[in-house]
Amino acid sequence: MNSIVTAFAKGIEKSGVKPSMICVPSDIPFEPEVVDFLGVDFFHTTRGRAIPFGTGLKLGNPALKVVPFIGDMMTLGGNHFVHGSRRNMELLVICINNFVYKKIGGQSVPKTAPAFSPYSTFDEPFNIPHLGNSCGALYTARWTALHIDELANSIAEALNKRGMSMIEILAPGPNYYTDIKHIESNVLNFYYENSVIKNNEDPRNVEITPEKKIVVGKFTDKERPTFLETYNTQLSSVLGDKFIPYGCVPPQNKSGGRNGGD
Amino acid sequence: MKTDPRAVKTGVYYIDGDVAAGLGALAAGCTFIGGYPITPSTEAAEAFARVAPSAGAMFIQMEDELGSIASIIGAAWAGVKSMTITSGPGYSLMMENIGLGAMLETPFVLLNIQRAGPSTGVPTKTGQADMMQSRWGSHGDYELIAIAPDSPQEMFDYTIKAFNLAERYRCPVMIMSDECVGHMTEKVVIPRAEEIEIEPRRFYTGLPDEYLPFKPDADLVPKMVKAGDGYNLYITGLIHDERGYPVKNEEFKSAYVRRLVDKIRLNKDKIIEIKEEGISGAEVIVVSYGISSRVAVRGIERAREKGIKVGNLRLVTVWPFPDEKICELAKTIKAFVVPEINYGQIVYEVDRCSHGKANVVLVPHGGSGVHNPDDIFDAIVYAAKQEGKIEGVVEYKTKLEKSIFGGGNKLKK
Amino acid sequence: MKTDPKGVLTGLHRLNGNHACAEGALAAGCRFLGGYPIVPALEIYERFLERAKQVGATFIQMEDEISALAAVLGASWTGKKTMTVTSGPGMSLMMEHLGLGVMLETPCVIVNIQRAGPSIGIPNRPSQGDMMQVRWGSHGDYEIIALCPSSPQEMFDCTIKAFNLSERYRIPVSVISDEYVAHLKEDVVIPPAEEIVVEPRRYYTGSKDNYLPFKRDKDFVPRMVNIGDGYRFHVTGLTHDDRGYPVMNEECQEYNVHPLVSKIRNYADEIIEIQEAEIDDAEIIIISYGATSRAALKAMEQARRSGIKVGSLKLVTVWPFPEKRVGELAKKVNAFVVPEMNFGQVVLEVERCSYGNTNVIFVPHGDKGVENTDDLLSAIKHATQEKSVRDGLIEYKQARE
Amino acid sequence: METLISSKVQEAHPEDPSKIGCVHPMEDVLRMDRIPHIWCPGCGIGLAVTAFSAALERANIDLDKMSIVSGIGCTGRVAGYVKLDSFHTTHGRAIAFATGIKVANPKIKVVVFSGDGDLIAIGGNHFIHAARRNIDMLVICVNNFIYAMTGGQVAPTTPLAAYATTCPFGCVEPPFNIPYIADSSGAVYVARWTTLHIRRLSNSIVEALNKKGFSVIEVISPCAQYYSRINRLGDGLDMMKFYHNNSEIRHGEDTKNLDIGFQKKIIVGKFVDRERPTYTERYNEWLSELKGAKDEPG
Repeated sequence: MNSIVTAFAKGIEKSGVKPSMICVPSDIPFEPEVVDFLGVDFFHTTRGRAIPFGTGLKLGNPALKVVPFIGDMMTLGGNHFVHGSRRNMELLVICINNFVYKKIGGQSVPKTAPAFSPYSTFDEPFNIPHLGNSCGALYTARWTALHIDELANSIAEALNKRGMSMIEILAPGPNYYTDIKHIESNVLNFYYENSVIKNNEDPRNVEITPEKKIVVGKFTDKERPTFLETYNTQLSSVLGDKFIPYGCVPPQNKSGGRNGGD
Repeated sequence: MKTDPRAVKTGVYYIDGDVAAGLGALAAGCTFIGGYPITPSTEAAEAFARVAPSAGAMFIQMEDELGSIASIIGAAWAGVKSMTITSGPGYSLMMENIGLGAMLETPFVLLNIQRAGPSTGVPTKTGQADMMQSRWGSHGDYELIAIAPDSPQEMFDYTIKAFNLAERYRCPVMIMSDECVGHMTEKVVIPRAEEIEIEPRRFYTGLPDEYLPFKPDADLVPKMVKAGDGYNLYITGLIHDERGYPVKNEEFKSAYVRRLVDKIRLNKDKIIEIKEEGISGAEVIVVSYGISSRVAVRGIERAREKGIKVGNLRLVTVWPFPDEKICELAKTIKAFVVPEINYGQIVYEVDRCSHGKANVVLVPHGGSGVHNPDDIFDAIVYAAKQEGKIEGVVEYKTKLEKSIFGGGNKLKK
Repeated sequence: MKTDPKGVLTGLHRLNGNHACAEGALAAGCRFLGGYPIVPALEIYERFLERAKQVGATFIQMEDEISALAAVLGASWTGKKTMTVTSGPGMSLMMEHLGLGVMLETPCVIVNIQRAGPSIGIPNRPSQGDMMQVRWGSHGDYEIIALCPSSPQEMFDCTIKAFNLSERYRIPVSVISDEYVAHLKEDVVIPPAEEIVVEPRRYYTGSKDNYLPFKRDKDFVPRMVNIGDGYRFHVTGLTHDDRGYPVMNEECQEYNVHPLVSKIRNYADEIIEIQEAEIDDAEIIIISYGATSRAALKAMEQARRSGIKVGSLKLVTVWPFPEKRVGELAKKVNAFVVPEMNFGQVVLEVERCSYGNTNVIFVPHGDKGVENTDDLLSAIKHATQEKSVRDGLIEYKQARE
Repeated sequence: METLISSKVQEAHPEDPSKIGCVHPMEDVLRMDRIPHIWCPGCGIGLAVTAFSAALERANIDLDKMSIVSGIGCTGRVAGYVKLDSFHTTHGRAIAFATGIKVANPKIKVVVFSGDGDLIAIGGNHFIHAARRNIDMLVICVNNFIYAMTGGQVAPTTPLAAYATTCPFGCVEPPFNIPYIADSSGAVYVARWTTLHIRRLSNSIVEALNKKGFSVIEVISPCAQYYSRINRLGDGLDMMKFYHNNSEIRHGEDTKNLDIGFQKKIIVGKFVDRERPTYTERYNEWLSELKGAKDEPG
């Protein structure tokens, strides 16, 4: 988790986005110190609901940059992910995936997850970048907790992307229903030996299976009007002058606040 | 504070309760509704969707009810007034996030147009069986406010009131209406914007560095800021301290959750609104809410013609429940008669608060329709005749029940 | 009916409450667990999955709690005994399907290991904040059965009992425990399989053409068949008639839903199990359930030693609530003391059923540890000083350091 | 207890099929005592049911060992009219309910028959997860581009700029490409037909019924009462004419090219047909790995 935070902080810095404009709805409980360090607004929501919570934040104040952190690997929140992608809601979804096969690349690896991690041992995982891409997400990438620089670049890039972006991070991260003690220490070593960078790979081919090495990289980067852009275009074409475009004027800052003067 | 004139469609209308609620939300300054279609509440969403674009507001149809409620909590933290609209089954799905709303002390309004249940039940017909759910449906301890309007005009007025209460006490407010009121078409008068008083959000105005998101004022309600204003918020659904940071010690849990419940319990007198008529000198009082209160009037009138002194007590705010009021009245009367479109929910509260001082007669109705006023009349007559004390809720056997399950005793315990 | 011996691990074991619950389920013949992992109920999954391979049970981890209960209801119609396990937040998500289970009259067991709430609360601390939720949490009218074990042995027994009640009344039954009991390790005696009586499913045995899925017996409980037995039946969550076909009118609503309520209310006496101790001469009775009854019994003994006549009424079934018994006792005693790990839930029922005949003192419990009796003892002392019956609850305020 | 039903209940539902006075050729698989059905004139769901019934007769499957599960909505009522062990469940949860049936008793053949709003909007999560797990079931998704039962709200399949009651000024969200999402989440059989292609649809259902794994068939269907009326597209027959003129059969087309625009070309056909181990197979493998011997599932 620490390495992801580092990458996130670097990414924010590189992107030029002001940290105070970033909101992180998450179903993983961050440490307060981490949030303090990042300087973002943090919302720990119910399991799986970070994306709709983020949708509300974004539509409530379209000036915000919303970065939902998903720790449940699309189990509870899968539906919100596919619908967010379809709408092209302006969110950067960071999906922490701590699933590792018992055997990958012909090599035996300690079972990282007990039977009750988000996937049980006899379950197969999603190919999350492919799922996101098929539903309409603009930007899909996957990195492991080792690829900090690449991850930071990806985050910086995706933060400035207009539309739904998704970065999957393979990490032995604390998942809030698995105990940290289950996570064996040599997972990082395993990532090192078993991952291969292939940028622009067709997301179809990046599934994680026991036979193949884990493909990481930036897979897709498309352009498409965002939800609010489509909304404003469609409604002004139908309603004309009667329509008040949504989110174009930043809402009045009644509470004062630290950014009040900007 | 006055409301935004763009959002008020001043005039006299002939509309149904759902539409009135949609227009009421807009008039109250609500600029974000996340919803999911469910009979019989869709008209409210449709009405809002029609008027929203020309008032700078947004309606988004989310993928499900879980998403709807999560999105409106998010929107509330982004600084706007938000609402969702649903009915029984959708309401059940929202339970987890209602707890989140209570925990994060998020002001929002939830409109539940009740239908006959359980499960899918009868989607197009009325019921009042979600009343206890609105109080107890989410896990853990919390308190919230529930309002039961009984006409389209009230749907408009009380939607505005609901937003005001939500902002005032920073808690979710439920509008527990029902299909009859939702689909009833009546005259609705929408006043001019200057006449609509709305409660502003309790924004923090002090020094940014001294802001503590969950530090309560004297009335136990903390002040809010908006996301993105540079306060570096840490907001969690875990039990947290004044800074919002999670804590894991039990003593703090008690203190925190105690404040969550006390901010409603101790401000109860300011929140509760009841309408009473003919109470003084009454021997029987009919306690009702929502559509049942309109049906009850007919039964009460008939009983009065017969010379029975009947009082009419209507709960406008059902939660928090007016414990003391009922307790006082119980000492002066023979019995309460409680007509509800369910098999006994609020009647248990009446029973509890009457402390054995007055008899309590339930006139049940399974839903999918409203009471036959004759049943209410009969129950009043029965209650007035009864001399001794009867322990527990007396369940009146309605004509409908007798016609289906056979005659038998008029009353059953 | 006797149970399948494969699932019974006869002998004396040292188990925590969660493991005892899994053993109870297997002993009762449960062969399908659908769930979604949540603290503090994890060990039940682990135990069940570990034992699944020995007894030929099926396990599925669904994508969320909503689908977990849906899958359990579906599986129940194949003829298996089924269960799901969760905690507060999961329970909230299950609320819609609790209603479906009631409407389809599907037997299954829902184990809720309560944790501190609301919302995410504190995942690994005990609480009893979901007591009213289990009764009222789904929309529409229904009645439910909820059992509240207070020790690992009771977790075992109550789980079996829950399966039996669910088959008998064709209703989802909740075992509503808490984190303290779930993680408490104690001796559990598992009897030989012959001694475990399990309620058989109420199967329909008549001819195939005459089967009506919701034709009720005299006790309002209809009979079931399995999917795949060739009955070609239809069931729906809509208000339905005997055939299971939807009918959208007032009469059918009454015809369908009133029995759902009556089948529990009218048989409450058969369902209710309470344990009384030292009631006969008691002036003060502690009414408790679940983990708090451990403190209650201790407090009772301590108070007796200091000369106060205290009795204990322990609710094993919290729902349906033992209205009659509490009403009777209210006339005899000076006060009820009700400790709960919440801010007042079941105590409201106690208040209701005492009809102004006795004082009801509510003790928010658990701050000083679940088995700590300080607050209870001082509440009892307080109760002895109370001369008249007051209106409403008396809430005991803890002295804060 | 029967006599206790008031006369009104009985009147509302004539129980005697002879009153209707006809013997339907598909009487064997339809509940004739529930006919007439609730669907509006011009609706395509009946055609989908006809194709399904025809397929059942040809699929060579023991109908007693078959179960059909529906959610809520117009198509959700299908379970009530098909004479199998049928379940009408809650909104969006048909697949989850069916998963329970299938996993608990793998001998049962399970079909989920529901609408787009039910399966893809609120039930989207169960859809993608059941596909990921490869639960052996057939999902027939009738897509009429709108929530019809509740009166014409926008659905996640409503084409951009089409009108709906909650989008009174045109839909602002791009629709799902259902075959693509089914494919990407792991379905083994994916096809799409319109209600015009009733014979091909029926063949497809037969094929999918005999396929092991998660199969999805999308059926594009007219909603004359809401979608067509709100968007002024004429009645059911006009929609059928539209399908006739604008649909193109392209078997094996890459699923990413299957988007449907407002009154644009509809590509139909069978797109995916592959093999993957099902959930039950993997579960059994896991059991035998641990136990050293294959166990009878469930």
